[in-house]
Amino acid sequence: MENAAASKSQKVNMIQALNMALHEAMEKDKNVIVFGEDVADPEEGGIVGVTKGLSTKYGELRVRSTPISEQAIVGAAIGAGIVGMRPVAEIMLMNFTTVAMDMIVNHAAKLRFMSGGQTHVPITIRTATGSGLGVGGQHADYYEAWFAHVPGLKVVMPSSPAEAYGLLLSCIEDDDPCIFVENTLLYFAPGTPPVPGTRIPLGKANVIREGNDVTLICYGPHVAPSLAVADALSQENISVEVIDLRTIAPWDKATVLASVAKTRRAVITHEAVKPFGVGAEISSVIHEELFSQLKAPVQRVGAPYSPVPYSKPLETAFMPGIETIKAAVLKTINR
Amino acid sequence: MENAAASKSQKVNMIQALNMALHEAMEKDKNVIVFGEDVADPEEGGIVGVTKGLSTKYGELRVRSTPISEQAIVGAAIGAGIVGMRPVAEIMLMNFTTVAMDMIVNHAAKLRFMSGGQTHVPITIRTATGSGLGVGGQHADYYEAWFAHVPGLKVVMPSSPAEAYGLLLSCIEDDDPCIFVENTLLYFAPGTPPVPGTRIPLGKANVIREGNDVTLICYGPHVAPSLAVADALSQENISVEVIDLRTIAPWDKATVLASVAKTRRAVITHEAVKPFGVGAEISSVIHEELFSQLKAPVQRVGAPYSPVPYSKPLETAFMPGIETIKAAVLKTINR
Amino acid sequence: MGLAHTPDRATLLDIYRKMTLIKQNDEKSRAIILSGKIPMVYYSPRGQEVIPSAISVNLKATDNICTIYRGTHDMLAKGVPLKDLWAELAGKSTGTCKGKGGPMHITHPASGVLVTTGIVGSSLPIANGVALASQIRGDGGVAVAYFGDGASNIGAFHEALNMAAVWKLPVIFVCQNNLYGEHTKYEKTTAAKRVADRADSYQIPGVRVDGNDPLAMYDAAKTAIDRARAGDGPTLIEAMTFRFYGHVFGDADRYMDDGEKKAAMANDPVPRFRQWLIDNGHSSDADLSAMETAVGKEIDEAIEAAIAAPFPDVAELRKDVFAEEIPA
Amino acid sequence: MGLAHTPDRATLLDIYRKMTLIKQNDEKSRAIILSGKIPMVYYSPRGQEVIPSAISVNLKATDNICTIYRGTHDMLAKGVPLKDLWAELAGKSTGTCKGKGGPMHITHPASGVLVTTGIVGSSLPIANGVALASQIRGDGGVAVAYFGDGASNIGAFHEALNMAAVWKLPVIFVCQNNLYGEHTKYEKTTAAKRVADRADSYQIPGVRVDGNDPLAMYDAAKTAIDRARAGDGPTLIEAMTFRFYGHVFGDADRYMDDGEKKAAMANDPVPRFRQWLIDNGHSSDADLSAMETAVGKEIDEAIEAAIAAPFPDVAELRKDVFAEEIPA
Ligand SMILES: Cc1ncc(C[n+]2csc(CCOP(=O)(O)OP(=O)(O)O)c2C)c(N)n1
Ligand SMILES: Cc1ncc(C[n+]2csc(CCOP(=O)(O)OP(=O)(O)O)c2C)c(N)n1
Ligand SMILES: [Mg+2]
Ligand SMILES: [Mg+2]
Repeated sequence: MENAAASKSQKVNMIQALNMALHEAMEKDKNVIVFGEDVADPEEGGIVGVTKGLSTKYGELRVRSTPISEQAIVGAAIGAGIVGMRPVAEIMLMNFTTVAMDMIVNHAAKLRFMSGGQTHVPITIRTATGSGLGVGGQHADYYEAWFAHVPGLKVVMPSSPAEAYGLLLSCIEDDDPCIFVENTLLYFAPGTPPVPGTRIPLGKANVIREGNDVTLICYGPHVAPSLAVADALSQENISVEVIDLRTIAPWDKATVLASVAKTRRAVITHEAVKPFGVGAEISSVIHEELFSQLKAPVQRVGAPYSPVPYSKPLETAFMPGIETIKAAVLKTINR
Repeated sequence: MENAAASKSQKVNMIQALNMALHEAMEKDKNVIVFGEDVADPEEGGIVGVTKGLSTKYGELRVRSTPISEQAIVGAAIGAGIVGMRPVAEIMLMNFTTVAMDMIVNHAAKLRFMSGGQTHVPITIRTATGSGLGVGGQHADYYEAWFAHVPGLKVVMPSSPAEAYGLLLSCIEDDDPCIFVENTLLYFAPGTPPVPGTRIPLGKANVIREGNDVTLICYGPHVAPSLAVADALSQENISVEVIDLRTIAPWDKATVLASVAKTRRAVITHEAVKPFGVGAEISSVIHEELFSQLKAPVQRVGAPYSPVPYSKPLETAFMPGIETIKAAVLKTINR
Repeated sequence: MGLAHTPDRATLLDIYRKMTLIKQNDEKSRAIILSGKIPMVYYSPRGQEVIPSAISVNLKATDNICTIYRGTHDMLAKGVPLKDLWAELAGKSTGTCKGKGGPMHITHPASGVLVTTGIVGSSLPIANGVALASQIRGDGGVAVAYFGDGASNIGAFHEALNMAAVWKLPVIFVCQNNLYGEHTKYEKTTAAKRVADRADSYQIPGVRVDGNDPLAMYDAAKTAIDRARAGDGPTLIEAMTFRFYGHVFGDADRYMDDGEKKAAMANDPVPRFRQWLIDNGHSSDADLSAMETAVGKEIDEAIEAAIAAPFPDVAELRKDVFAEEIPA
Repeated sequence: MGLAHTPDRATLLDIYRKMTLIKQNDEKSRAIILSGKIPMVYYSPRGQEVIPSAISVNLKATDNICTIYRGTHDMLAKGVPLKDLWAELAGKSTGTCKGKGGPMHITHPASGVLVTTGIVGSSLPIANGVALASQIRGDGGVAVAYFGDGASNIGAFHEALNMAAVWKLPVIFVCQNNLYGEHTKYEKTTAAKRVADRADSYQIPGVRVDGNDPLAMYDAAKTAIDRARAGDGPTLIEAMTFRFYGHVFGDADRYMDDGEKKAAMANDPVPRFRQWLIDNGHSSDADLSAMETAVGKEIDEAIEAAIAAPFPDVAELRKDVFAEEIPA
């Protein structure tokens, strides 16, 4: 899969970019260790190959396939992290973080604070999710809003191979616990290769496209459709500024507010269920800070209030796409 | 503890009111079963006595003290619920729901949908939480925003003994999974006794106090301080309408929006951490629906972005109280 | 070792009918996926036919099972109608779950398939609850939890077995040990020689049985089910078997020794049992062939009907979230 | 049964010093709570003094423990300084955790107390990680996870023991079996006769030992720690003991048979060991009394200092959430 992508005009996909980042991190710092289900090479270096080659190169002491024991996986990361390692633990899919929530929320997130700064938990939890693959109700949920509601966790979601590379390295090198959320559809999309050595700072949003009429805030798999909406609307003389949040917690208020102060209109879009999602926080803050300058209420786009359905037409209707985002943008300018 | 409260001018506290509701539910429907850690009478009917007397009256077949196994507790509730029982499962504190999140989120919430309505999960999960008792970082968190973000779960938080009684009975009789969140400080506060047989409908908010200038939306432990703020501000000729949400998911948009359409100002307050909390959703919807009618941006009150601290002065500063709520209300009227 | 229970002729043929149904259904599943006519993520149970077949003949229609993503064999053995099943796999409104659940979440209470889960380990605690209801009602029902060897290392396994043991629940825990969890070998992740040995931690019977031997499997199942029905509590059965088509259909299976798979396939339990039935005078090649043809036809009809059936309306997204429909 | 290891005189006295420290610290804790001077939720370890005392004399300062809310004895035995501990209990800025953690979350890496947790079962998976780091670095360190009997029924216990066994981690799992989890008796919730028997599920050594007998406890601890340090993997130790003051200080203890508690208290391990030391010529009443007085004085000083110390500034709420301070 990856090789095909690589040969196609030098592009790499997100699997390859993540793999590059992990190789670089392990090479650079012997405290970086990697574990999770199937991640070592005898098990094919992960179910899609993100960790391929690591155990062969760095040994099965540092790279381990684990039992199916997510609490033990995250617990091992926390314990090793406290004593100075930089574990990168994989929870295969985001729905499986539900069996490890105690470790993530009660421990990883809090130990720095509860110890008064004596210990900290420099771990990265890689996980993946996303609709569109027909996997039904238990394999495609987005819980970034949960983690963002937990003080002490950093939540990061990359939108392209190069972004994935630069953000993952920053997470691994960060001294706090990071939840790094990969998208199962983006895994296979080819993109510009990362520049080796690049880091993308956490907590900083990326203004990918400048515009004057509306600010469109997005992250992860919603970045590409947001750019497509901006493209389409530019034909109609509507100038959309697109911001990739990159880090969802702590998110970059300064960049978002500066943009909306300019455009005076905003839309926030994500694939997660809309009610009580990330969009709610961002919309609230924009209203709180810029109320009198706004020309229209901030619009939110997200999946409807339903479990992820299986049947293809339902799944398609469930996933917010270009049309939904476009309609939300148009709503802010009364069209 | 309870007897003392009862003799004091006929008042009952929330422990007693919950106990009454459970007795009534078990008496009325033999499908109601109760289990959780220490809930049977040989173990004192729960650590604060909410389930006292149930096992003696209804037998240890229907009322069971469980192992410390929250996944098994919720799993047993789900399985029994699918085949027609109405289990009331206790997870002692809300932080311990983290070890049962898979059962709650991937199963209880979704089985009705994923089965196309062939099965449903009529269970009630009682849990408790709240700061103010000096228990530190792992025993006082509020996760109602997480559960509200999960389609298929009903989330309920009572504000007084009588409310607890009427809402708990409605949860038990409801055909969907309900997360019923009790507050550890409110447990001991005496209140008007419930009228036996009363039900308080789920999904309906309660306008506890009418007013014209600002709508103050609250629930659970923030209802009493909100009323206190309304009282105090009435002295300053500010008329505050206070709404007890009662049900957080699905929340009563109609009542909230009707009130804010009248007052044109709103504040939402809760004890949970403010960022990505319940207030964000409610604030967003009010802005979306009533933007042009609002005289000021909706304000949110919640705990700061920090784990719950231990030290008393920190804990006090952490818990949003009357002063914080009052300041938020005043902010909406530019004072 | 002598067997305590032996199935009569009708039961033997019933077991075989289930096995051929599962085997043929699997073959047709893989073919239809490759044809592109019904795309789906598919966890083949091929090679594991015996286990639920020999168990289900000991279950009543009112007994319930909770199974997993790799569970088509468990569902078919328990009696989920082919038409309803295939319509669900195709995501159609006529499916068991109106197309909303899909392959990983097949539910059919009428035939006792209460839960199909995609979360490793989660079938066990839920099966406990089903058994708990039977215990409280005294209705004599039993519940079966199916799961894999990999699941025996997750917390829910431990909590469920302990609770079932303490409460003497009428539940049977059936670990289908196919030697792998996704790409990882049993020994690399499991500190117990046998999953069955873990029963000792809960003072309940634990038996390892050749899950590809219908007679041994029948015996172990009947012993456990009788015991549960009699109120004597749970049993852990570890049924040894093998997956012929890797974790998920389409896997390259590079993590597996080629010989291992070849040997297992050479020892295919379905033709083996077929031959045994003939050799032991329970049936004839002609009779079995007729049965197989009938079964194959039934599957083909179900697939055709599924393809022809309508997709659900998008309004379904607002239904079955709660008892009450979500307002548009 | 003969013991493989016996402590020398200095070690015996060290064990006793830890025990008297824990006992006196508990007495003074209960008194200060009742006085209202330092209010706190307190889980008394009184009666369980021997366990961490006999273990800790086998640990280096660089070895680490992960313990639980009922863990003051574990902390003191491992060497957390009294002044830092008491200031934390009082919520003061001079506490181990600047007052931010409190009694349930005492942390003091300098003495090897890495985690104190309020979540049942969570000390085990984290201790694994600490041991994993030692294994990777080859630094010879070992980690100890303390937990209660009730914790042996939660999922994390199972996952942690299996992973530790598969990876041969240098970790010792110490179950302090005080016969109760909160108000519930061991037998009512635990399907195993002994927690130690559950080690078989992971093919690691499991020993039940009289946790109130310093010699037996020392022997079991040294065997397990030596084994872990040698790279031979984990051990599960079940140390039998009793809580003198119920689950949380203030409990009415109505769930307990009165005789049960009285009998345990009559068999108080601290005076018993004291007498044994004298009877066996390891020390004299006078010497031990002097030690006890010195220890008591140290505790009193720590309490006084804690009361006098300042509370943390509320700006602390914005610190230690992340490495970077949260903007005001
Ligand atoms: C909690 C959880 N973790 C991880 C996964 C991903 N996953 C799906 S199947 C599987 C392997 C399960 O192996 P086993 O239990 O042996 O069952 P088998 O597939 O072999 O039938 C894994 C790890 C999951 N579904 N749930
Ligand atoms: C996951 C979880 N569930 C429930 C609790 C509440 N709880 C605190 S201590 C305790 C009893 C623990 O018993 P045991 O493990 O025997 O330890 P002991 O207190 O006897 O030392 C319980 C149920 C908790 N802290 N964490
Ligand atoms: Mg398997
Ligand atoms: Mg105990």
